[in-house]
Amino acid sequence: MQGVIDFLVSLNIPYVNASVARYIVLQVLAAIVAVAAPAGLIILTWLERKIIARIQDRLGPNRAGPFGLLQAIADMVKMFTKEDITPAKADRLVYNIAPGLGMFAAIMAFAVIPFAPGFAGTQMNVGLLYIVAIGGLGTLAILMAGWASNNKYALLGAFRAVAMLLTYEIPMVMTLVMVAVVAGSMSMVDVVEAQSGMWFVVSMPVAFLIFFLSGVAEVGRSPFDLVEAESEIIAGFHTEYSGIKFGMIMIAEYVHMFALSFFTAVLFLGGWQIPFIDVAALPAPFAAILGLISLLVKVFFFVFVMMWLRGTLPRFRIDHLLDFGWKFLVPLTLVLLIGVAFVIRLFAPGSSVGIPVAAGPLSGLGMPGQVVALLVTNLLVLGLALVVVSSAARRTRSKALRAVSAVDSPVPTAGK
Amino acid sequence: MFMPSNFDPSQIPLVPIVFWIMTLFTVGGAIGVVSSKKLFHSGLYLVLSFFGVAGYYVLLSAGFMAVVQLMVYVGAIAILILFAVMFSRRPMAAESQANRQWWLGLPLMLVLFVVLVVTVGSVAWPVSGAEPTADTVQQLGVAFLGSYLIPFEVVSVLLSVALIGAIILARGKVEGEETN
Amino acid sequence: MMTIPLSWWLTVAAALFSIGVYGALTRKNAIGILMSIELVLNAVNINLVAFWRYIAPHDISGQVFAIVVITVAAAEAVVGLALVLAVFRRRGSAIVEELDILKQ
Amino acid sequence: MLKEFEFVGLLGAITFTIPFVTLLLAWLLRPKKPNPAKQETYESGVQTIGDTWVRFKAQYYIYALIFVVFDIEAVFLFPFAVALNQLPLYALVWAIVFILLLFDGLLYAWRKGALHWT
Repeated sequence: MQGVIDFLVSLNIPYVNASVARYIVLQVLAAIVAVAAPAGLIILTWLERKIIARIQDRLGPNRAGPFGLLQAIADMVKMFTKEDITPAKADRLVYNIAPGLGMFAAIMAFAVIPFAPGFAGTQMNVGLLYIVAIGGLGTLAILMAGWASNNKYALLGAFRAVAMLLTYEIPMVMTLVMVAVVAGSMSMVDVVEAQSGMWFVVSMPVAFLIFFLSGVAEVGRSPFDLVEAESEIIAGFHTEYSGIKFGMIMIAEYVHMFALSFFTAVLFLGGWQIPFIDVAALPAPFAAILGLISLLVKVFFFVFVMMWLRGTLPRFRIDHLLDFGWKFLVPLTLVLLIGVAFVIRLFAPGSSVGIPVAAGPLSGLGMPGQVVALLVTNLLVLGLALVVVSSAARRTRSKALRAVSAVDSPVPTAGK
Repeated sequence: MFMPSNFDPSQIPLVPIVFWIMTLFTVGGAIGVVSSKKLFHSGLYLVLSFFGVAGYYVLLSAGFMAVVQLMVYVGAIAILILFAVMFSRRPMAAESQANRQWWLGLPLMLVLFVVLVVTVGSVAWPVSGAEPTADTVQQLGVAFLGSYLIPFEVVSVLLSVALIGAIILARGKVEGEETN
Repeated sequence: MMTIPLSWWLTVAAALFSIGVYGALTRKNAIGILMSIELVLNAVNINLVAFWRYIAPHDISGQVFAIVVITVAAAEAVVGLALVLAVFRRRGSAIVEELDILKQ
Repeated sequence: MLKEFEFVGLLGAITFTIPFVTLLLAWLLRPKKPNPAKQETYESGVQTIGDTWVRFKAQYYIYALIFVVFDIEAVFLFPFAVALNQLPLYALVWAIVFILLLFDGLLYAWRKGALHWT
């Protein structure tokens, strides 16, 4: 980015000094992000339809344009030209604000992503929390939409959605804390740089899985799509929306999904890093292009995984879903967080800045030791959790069995 | 072009402009909270006000506070309040939300405001020109587990007590609960 | 950055505080009162962070206090709203003036 | 600090206009023929009965409540996470106590059946 700024300054355009050039570059980057994020929808919907069709042994869209590539554009035209019905009983203002707010929240999430070495809109040192904070706006938009529609299905859908979003936000935040612990910083740029030695997906596979799972739930996609379970509550919180406002809700959902893929790639798969190649050390234009391509490959991998999940898995039931979140993921992440913090502290180098702190007892083992220790911790915690869960399940099952047999034979069999 | 030759966009008074926009959000939202007739709208105005305060924190170089404001107030407390609003009866009834003493409250509020402003104006604040250090988050962490260790632990006790108390209160069983 | 004098922040906070107090005094519904109290706590936080920024930017205490205030506000909201719900269930109303069981 | 949020502001300004542009464009393009039947609340063709804005299950509220508490916990854990390498070992023990105290609250809710979906 600095290179582009220097180039602009070197052109000697009147008025363009270093600070103007910086603003221009930032503004252009912002414009690209703000337009590209929703425009990615065109590719995403096409991909989704094609992939789901493949899974279901169909062809998918194949009429509009070559391979149906223009299908999404046809859809957009349709959305724009459909009549937009506002229910007479709706709370008009809130009803109209909600889709816009959802879209705003989804696009704003892109602000903190480092796209390539040196190409990040901001190096904000609270980047990880920013993701969570902006996600909260999306939750609010869903609640507003469901409420303002004045429709029972919409309200019920909104309640379900919000309960689910809140439930899965906690494991997500806790995995973000783990990332911050290992990277020693909350800035996304620092997180990517901390992964130059080893991607976090290798050292913390369980944290990665939890993050991705709860992320899919946050986006509200299948198998966590009971937000809009068609067969149960029509379409959930956007039952009453039609025309472009429905389109905006859809755009928000896809942008959100896109953003989640970006976050997963940046936080756990090293962002723009490529294994065995030091991207940042390459000459500037190559570094930027190669970095961006590397990031996009990872992003589309996760997009594909999400579509795959949608094509294969049935929907959760709401009580199972909430139980899974509260009774499994939350305790698991808390225990895992304690373990990760402990390992990192043991391997921490000493510091003499401010209050002098002694090095951790294992700091001599260096980076490889830390990676192995983190991996072992992750697997141990997961193993422990599975043992606990399976024993609990066995207990419940045998209790249920006993209850059944007690009903079958009211007279208990005497003695052994 | 009307631009002077030494035009520098970094000289645009961006900070005051953002300040006034955020003031519009904060104070406007606050007035909405206390004057809106529908309780649900009050809750949404409250969100607007919180959002403005988050903007203030950014201007005050407290990025962490800004994000925490968004995350805790908008993402959690506002949702909780809106849930509670939905729980109460006739949340959308457009009836006056003010009680009988509102005419007393108004002058009281104005007097309070004037007194506060006069106080603010009469004190010579020992403003220091220093810039904050870059990484406030790290400082916060060191403070919480160093000189503020006891508040830190007390906070967790407070939170778990609040959680337990609130669950006991919210779970009081009542017949005829709708199960939808 | 320091183009805004400290007194502006304090004035805005004072305005927010006064509005919050007005709301707490005059709202009928208990949830409305809680919202107004949140406004008051936000005003306090603006003051704390402004003092931190302008008077002691190297001493993080201002932000520590502000975060503790946020925590207390959250605990207050959690318990307060649960209380409102409990009262609402028993008495079928969240209007404070109608809660006069002690008078009878 | 302000520099760090500049990009957020710029992006926010652009993003803020996008919904308005979209709505305006759609407003120009779409037909506008409202009628009472169209504007009825949609309930699969059945006339809607009663008020929508009724009381709902307390369970949703309890989840929101636990969520708020854990959200605050995260606010305290992030500075701890970032400062971990600047802290002595005993500070880690205190942080673990902090986490366990809140975990305790969750366990209580669990034992009392507050997490049980009825």
